[in-house]
Amino acid sequence: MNRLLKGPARAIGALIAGFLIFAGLLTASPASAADADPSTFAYTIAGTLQQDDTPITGVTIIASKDAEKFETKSDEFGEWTIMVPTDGIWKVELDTTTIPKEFNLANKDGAVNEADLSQTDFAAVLFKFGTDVVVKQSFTDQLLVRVFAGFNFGLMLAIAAIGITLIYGTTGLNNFAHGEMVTLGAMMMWLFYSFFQWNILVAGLVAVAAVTAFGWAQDAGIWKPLRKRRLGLNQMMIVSIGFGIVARYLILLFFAGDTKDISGAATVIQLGPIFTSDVTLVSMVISVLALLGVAYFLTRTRIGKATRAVSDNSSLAASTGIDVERIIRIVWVVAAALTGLAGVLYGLQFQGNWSMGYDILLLLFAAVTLGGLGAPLGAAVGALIIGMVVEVSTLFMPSELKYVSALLILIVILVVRPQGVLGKKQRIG
Amino acid sequence: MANDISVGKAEPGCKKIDPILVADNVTRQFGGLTAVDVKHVEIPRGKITALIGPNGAGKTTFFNLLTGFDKPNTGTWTYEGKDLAGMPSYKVARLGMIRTFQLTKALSLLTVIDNMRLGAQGQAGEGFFKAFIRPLWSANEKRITAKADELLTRFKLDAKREDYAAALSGGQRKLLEMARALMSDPKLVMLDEPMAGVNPALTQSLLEHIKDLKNNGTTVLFVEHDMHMVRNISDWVIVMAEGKIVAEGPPSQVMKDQAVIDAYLGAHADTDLGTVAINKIKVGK
Amino acid sequence: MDIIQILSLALNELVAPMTVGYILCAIGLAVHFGFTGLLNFGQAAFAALGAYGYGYAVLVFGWDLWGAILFGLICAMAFAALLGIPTLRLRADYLAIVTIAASQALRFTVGSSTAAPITGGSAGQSQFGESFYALNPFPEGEYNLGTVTLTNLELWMRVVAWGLVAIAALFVFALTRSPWGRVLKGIREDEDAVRALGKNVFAYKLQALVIGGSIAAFGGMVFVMSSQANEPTNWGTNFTFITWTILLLGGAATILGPIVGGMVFFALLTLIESFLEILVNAGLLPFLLIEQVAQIRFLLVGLILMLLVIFRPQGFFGNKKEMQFNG
Amino acid sequence: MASKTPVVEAKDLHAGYLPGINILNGCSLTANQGELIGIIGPNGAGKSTLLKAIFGQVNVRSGNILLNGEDITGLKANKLVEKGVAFVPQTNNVFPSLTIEENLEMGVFQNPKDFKERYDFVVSLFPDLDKRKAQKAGGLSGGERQMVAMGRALMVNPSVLLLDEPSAGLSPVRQDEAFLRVREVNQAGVTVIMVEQNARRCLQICDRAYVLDQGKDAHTGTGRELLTDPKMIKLYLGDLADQK
Repeated sequence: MNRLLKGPARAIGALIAGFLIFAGLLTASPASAADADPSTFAYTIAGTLQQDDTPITGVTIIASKDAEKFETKSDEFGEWTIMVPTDGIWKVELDTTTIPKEFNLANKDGAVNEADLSQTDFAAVLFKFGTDVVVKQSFTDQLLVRVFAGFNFGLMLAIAAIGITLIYGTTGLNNFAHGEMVTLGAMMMWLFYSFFQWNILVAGLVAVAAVTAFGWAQDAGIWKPLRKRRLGLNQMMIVSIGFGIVARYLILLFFAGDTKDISGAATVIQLGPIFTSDVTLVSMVISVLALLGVAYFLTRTRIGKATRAVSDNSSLAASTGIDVERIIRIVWVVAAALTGLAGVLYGLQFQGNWSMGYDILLLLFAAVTLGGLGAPLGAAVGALIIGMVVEVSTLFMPSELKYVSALLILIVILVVRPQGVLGKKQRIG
Repeated sequence: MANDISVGKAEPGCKKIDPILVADNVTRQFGGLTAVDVKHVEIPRGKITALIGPNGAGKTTFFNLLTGFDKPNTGTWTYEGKDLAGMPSYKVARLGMIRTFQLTKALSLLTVIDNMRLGAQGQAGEGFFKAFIRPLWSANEKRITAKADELLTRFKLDAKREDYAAALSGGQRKLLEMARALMSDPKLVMLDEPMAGVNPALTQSLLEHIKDLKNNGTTVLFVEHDMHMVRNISDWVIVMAEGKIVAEGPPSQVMKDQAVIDAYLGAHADTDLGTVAINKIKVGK
Repeated sequence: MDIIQILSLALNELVAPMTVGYILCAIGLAVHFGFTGLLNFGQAAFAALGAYGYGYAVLVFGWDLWGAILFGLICAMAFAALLGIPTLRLRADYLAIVTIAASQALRFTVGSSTAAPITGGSAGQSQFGESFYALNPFPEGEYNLGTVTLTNLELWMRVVAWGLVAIAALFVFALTRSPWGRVLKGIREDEDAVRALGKNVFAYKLQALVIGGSIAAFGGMVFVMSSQANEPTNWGTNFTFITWTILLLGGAATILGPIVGGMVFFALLTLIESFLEILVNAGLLPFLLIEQVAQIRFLLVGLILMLLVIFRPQGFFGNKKEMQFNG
Repeated sequence: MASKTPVVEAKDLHAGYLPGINILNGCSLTANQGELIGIIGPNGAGKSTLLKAIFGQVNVRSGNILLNGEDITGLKANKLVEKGVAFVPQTNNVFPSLTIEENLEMGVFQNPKDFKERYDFVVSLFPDLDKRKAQKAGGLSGGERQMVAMGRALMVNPSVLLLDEPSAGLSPVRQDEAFLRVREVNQAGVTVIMVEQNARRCLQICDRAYVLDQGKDAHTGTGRELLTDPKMIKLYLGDLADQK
């Protein structure tokens, strides 16, 4: 047992040492604890009140959620900002009695609006004034916007999901600590790009490299010793749950609980009805390239083929002369790199916080299950479908429930077709 | 050749004088491979029937189908005149058709005596609500325990009564599994390779137990590789090869059957591959 | 803060209603996992449904205590059946993914503003305990229990909570010692063997899921009753993971395990937290902020869970051999 | 072609899977350079176990195994492959999601430089593999899989090829093809040790055979001798056949 303890003990020792060094560096960063002073609140709702380019001054705007209420007045430029302490959906309301007589709301119910802070720490809220010139977006346009968002989200899920499925395929482990690699990727990007202000490319590469090293260390310190011990797969799964919790709260300790704005300066680009940014478009291209790279790796390179061989039948692979442990190590490194990349891209587009990876973990499982467990390219397709479902479902149901639809899909698939929609039925017995 | 089991000549699919189990047209495919393709077979009541055949002949798959552990692509079968097709395995067992497994399924972290008790049928205490009211089941539990102890003694496992089943040797687990199957007084016992992995010292006692079963009026159907055993105790032998039944009859007769010898020694083609020039036989795709 | 204070805090945690809530959930999980082998990672959902069902019956139907308890119980049982009927045929690890997904889906749903008219949305429910506290037999005043001082209502809450633990433990004890429990253990070892002996394995697994879920429903009610606040954030996956840690700490296939495991777990957490706070306040841990100490508790949950599964899967009380994982 | 130089020698092996239960009880075998050795015997006699023991997949409790005089008892599979021993398991012997070409490539994983040369050699033996090289092995029939499996094993240019029941699950015609293939491979200079259930066919093609019974080598002789030996039938069917 002592000998077996060594691996994990070394890893934990290293973690603690890293923690000490790192924490000294970051003591300046504030903890998440809510303060009474609104200027320290982490979330912002803002907007501008105008009618035909004329600013409307002195209107009272009230943001409320549950029992909490904050208000402000629009300034001489019609601009207003409210800081609020928590995330979620805030109700934003104009006090209509404070609107000057010469201005009128475009629409009677137009004084009440919503700010969705469940995914971001900043929301802009518009109130229309003047004659009712509201161009209601057509359903097709809305659908297009959602499909685009779904494709983008799905691409990011895909590169993370491929990591899960590669690990599952070669080792049989359902890795519940996978989301933390996404989080780590985003946090590293924040550290190098937003905090240290490095060049975006360098910061991204270093962030991905850091997560890759983390994946390598994880396998060397935890999973390989446990495989050697012949720990059962269900036990391994519970260990990964425990490890995920440890990693998640270490990240919380290092980086605190506030939302990290990683995006920097993005330029808005309009494509028909779709508003997007240069960052998003480049991210999508990078995701596609990464997916193509994985496909190339798996089908064209010797190691990639050996990876598939180990997934197919690891004992046959061993008797063919393939060093299975070496392949598994490579898989961990590749999976961590991809997942870290997903985290970096996710962070750049949607910002990040300490639990972001865990929040999408079940979506990743849904994607992997949909594609057939252990089938990497199936997982990519599954992820695109899940991303699409999550986004498009908001056309038909409240956006706060968008993950629920994906989880229900996961449950239904496991029940109806456990081999996945794209997977082949396995011979039983 | 005349016998007292079949109606007329012993041949694949022949009618039995008193069948307990009758199967028709049972097939099971895995992918493109047909693992089982049994046109018609009858198992004689009160006899010991051996199901033999080379590796991959489909014997265990056929067992799984008959007992509801696997679903066939086609086929019907009746046990005591009751249609069993599509019936879940636990219901099959309740009808008195109890099976054992090739790889023993002793419930390792239950004691030997609890393993035995689990084999009993009709224990009211296994119902959720009645479980709370001890008087409803304690008398029955006593009766079951007494029966279990008797069987354990018979199978020479009484010394292990309180041990976890995990602590038994491979052969002892086989014995335990068989003894457990007998707890419900089954009418038909189906044993999947009862001798596999059993220490030779124990085989004789296993054989005696199987013979005892017959003497007590139980029908036995077993899958076995060990031909010594088959010869020793079976009244009837059914031979499977490539999923089909290729021969059946009394053991002395079946063992001389050319089809059986071929099934074991190899295909019946007359060409001697040792002398064929390699390029003569064209190998198709 | 001195040592006496810390110890009394820890002692208080030992018997606190929150501890009891987790203990009840862990007893339910012992039925699921310890005795039947079901990998349920959605225990939070069962507890949440107990709490929400109770709160809804009181706040919306205006029912009295007993009716509300029954309603909470029925909600959890219905969820167990809904979840169990399609999923109990799945492989053990699939069941884990389905249960965790279902519990998350449930939490998102009850916490949404869409469901707010029924569940109170993200604010949850509050002030639903009147009929419970009305039954309090203890005269008003303060009660000194060793180093811990409780109000009469706090005392009442604890007495009821521990009464429930006693009942649940006896209930599970009776069940597992019965032939019914024997079938469950058989299923844990090998489903097919039990099937071949004529037992309806599916029905037993479903019963086990419902029973364990019902005990968890009581756990959920106890959990929210002392503060009379039921918020959706209570029922995240951390709730489930803490329950697992408690169970594995004590011993999965035991009755005393979840109880002692829960007490030790929370006492230990409090002790560690307090000591860390002392160290931080004394300036000995310059890299830690005092607010971060609370986060360390979850870190410890994860660490304990990992180490237990690797090095001592049988926990405090488990038989050396009785607790192994399948697969 | 076959010489008297021993390549593989197994001496007095005791081995088994479960603690306390030996499947092999003192089993010995010698394969000389260039020989085609058959291992036959009734089901459960320990034939596959003997092969797996040689390939280090079963725990050998006593006795040892020599390869060209060097002790290889207990060596890991990838080490054995390096030393020129290749093994074709009875079932699950191809990578179903890999194409035929990729399956062959895996055979030469340790020495990718040799791929071209070995590939040409293997497809000269099995021309069909080249014609269908882009097809996934999972979609092949049993006989085709057997061919892929054998081809994959030959990619390493093995000096010894261990075959576990190459005819298992094949129809009689396909079985005959498989046996001819084995003979061809052997004639290409590879020492082959083959476990077979189809005893007659096996004896027809092999130089020498060992008959196993209850974990021991009960009998040995050339294929021809055994083929005509009445004891053979007895070993397979017990002494039942004699009984009236």
